[in-house]
Amino acid sequence: MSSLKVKLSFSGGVELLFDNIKQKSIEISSSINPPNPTTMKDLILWMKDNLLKERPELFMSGDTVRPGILVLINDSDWELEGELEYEIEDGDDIVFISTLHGG
Amino acid sequence: MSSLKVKLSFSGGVELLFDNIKQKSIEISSSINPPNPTTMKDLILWMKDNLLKERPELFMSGDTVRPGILVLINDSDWELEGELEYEIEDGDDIVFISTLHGG
Amino acid sequence: DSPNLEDLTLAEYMRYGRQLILPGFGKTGQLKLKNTSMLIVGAGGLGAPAAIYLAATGVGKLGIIDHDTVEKSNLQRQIIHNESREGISKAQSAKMTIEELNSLCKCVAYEVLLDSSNALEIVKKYDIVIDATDNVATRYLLNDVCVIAGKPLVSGSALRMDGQLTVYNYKRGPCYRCLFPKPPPPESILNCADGGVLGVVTGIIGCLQALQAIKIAIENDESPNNLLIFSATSYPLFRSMKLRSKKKDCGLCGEHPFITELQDYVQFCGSGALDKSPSVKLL
Amino acid sequence: DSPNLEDLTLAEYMRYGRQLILPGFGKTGQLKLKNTSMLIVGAGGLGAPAAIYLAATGVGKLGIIDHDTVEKSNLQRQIIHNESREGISKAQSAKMTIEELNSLCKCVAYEVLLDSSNALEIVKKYDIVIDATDNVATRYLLNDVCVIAGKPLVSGSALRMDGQLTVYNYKRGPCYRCLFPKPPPPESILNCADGGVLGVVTGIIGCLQALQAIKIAIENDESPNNLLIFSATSYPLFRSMKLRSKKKDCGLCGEHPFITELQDYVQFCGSGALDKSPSVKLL
Ligand SMILES: [Zn+2]
Ligand SMILES: [Zn+2]
Repeated sequence: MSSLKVKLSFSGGVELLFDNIKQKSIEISSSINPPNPTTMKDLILWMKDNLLKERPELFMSGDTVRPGILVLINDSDWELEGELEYEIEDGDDIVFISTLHGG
Repeated sequence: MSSLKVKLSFSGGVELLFDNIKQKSIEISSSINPPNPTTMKDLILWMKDNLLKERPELFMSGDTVRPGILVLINDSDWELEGELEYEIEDGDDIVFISTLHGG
Repeated sequence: DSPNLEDLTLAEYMRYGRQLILPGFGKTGQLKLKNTSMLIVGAGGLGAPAAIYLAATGVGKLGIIDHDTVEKSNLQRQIIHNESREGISKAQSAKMTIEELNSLCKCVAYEVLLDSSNALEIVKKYDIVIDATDNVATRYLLNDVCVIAGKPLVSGSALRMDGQLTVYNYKRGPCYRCLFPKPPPPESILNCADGGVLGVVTGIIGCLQALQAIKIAIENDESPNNLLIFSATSYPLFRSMKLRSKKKDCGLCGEHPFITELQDYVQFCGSGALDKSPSVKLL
Repeated sequence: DSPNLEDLTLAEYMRYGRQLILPGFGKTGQLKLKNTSMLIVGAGGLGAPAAIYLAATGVGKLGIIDHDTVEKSNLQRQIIHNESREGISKAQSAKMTIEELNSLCKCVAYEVLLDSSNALEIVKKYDIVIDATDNVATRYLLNDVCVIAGKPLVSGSALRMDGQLTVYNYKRGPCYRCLFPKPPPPESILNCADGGVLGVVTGIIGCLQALQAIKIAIENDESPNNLLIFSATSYPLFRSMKLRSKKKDCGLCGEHPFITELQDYVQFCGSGALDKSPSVKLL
């Protein structure tokens, strides 16, 4: 099984759940659940188990991200890419951004 | 001989010399001067002969761009990439930008 | 009071000369601005530069809503006010600055808290709405009222060193509910009073809101639906992200909407415009 | 007159509260701002928002240079002035607005045309210089004086719908001559009076200049040397371009400099600060 390099970015406050780190490069298996290719759903669970430092309910809700967090894959809204079903590719640039409300 | 796809962008006023077009995708030979690979120097001359609509002295000076125009190759200053000697690659994103002075 | 659709006055030719000679703007653009009305909700960090630049550039009518009064601690970023305005209404203070800058701009100050009872009546009088508020309940309210009244919503936000900018309900683009059908948990929300904000970050986002409103008014916006993300401490400073189109199953703007009137947004969000300090403030 | 390096006053704690609670800023950052002096060259479209936000955020001392007087046609973008200031010095008008906004900021107005005879004497009194000018001769002058005096130069420019932002002579980064050893041909240069400019574009770039100056003052800038390019009509709106380091063979800041004093910049560039309309204006 090969591994995938993925660049994760956290913005708008989500970084506070991940040790206040704004960018992190990770390597994950190309098939976290063999024989299926690794999807966004797998990645989010992997992040919860391996990276999350603070209260998981502020990152996840059910098997997806909580309301108010938007996921962007290679500079596009994940809704355009298949959301949880999107199959991660080597070199992907994935942003988790929390909406801001201040002014 | 193969061809190279290159994305050209013009900004800061340089676009006025190129029919007021801000972005243009071109295809050029991978070896404009066989057997040598196509370089930035070849590309600039090719642009002068094939794309330039207005007074060439406002784009070129000698065999390079005129003072006040900066060239950027894939989001980097061309000085970091070898300037005129840089060998064009398929998919390159090249920006010609004129410095602005207004305020 | 009725705007002259036909031509610019001599005073306008003199004042807006730098825009009249501008390719892609010119007299056509200037006349469109003159005949466009915009509503700025919030005369705080975002609303201040947005209102100033929209008035300066020649928007014919500006409405400004804010129920709050000017405090010294606002002046670190709310640059439409000044020390002499302490204690007076932010909406009135903003109107004073705008009238000093450009007496040709008709400015209406609303000293009210925008809520479900008054929002539709005010919003329907304007062509473009600028969300310069600071709380999630008012953001849902403004989204819903703009979809119901058919107005584009130029939404900005800023917190700490970060900012975001999106246009909702414009062309085929999404509304706020297409992206966020459910509100975030109240304990995940931080406001400027509790999270802090670098003043000039609101300046940058507020100016960009003014720009987007101008582009809509002069019908010069060919960009895809997008979210602009700013972070003062990142490189690059800005990233543009392509957003989904309007969602067919959006409860508000979709094909079979079930949200057809304004609701109780404080209850919906679990927090409101008047909550100055949520009890939990992790995010 | 001597700034208190030790602590903030109660008035400062109250006013700057939103920044004092800001991670990565806090009291340390606020004290650094208080003890930093900045010189803004030009109280026009770029200088207006830069001066306003720098004063609001708590910079201890601001110098503002402009030899010009306020005209109505400036008010489309130069939002530090207003209608009542018509005919008075732009430097004085800017100082008035700043003192109304933040009386804690010490503001010095210079009603002079910056040139080789006075530039070094003024610049050496400040820690950071902001180039908010509108002509190429003054840009070379400011670059040279900043290298000679050892000051970082936050350079912004705006024309039509476009803007650019760079920090010169900072850390290992280039100076303006490293990038542009020779001036552009005079007939290629367009200014705002002839090319036009959308007012809010100068607002966006001026705010970003204020941000970069703040980041230098609080020593929070880890970005590579870069040029930020803005275009109101492009998607994305912003692009960041990595720039070369300081050039070893730069005549001004290189290893063997041969430009060691200020020169005649009007002659060097073939045009000067007082040329309002170049005869040829293609670019
Ligand atoms: Zn919707
Ligand atoms: Zn140099």
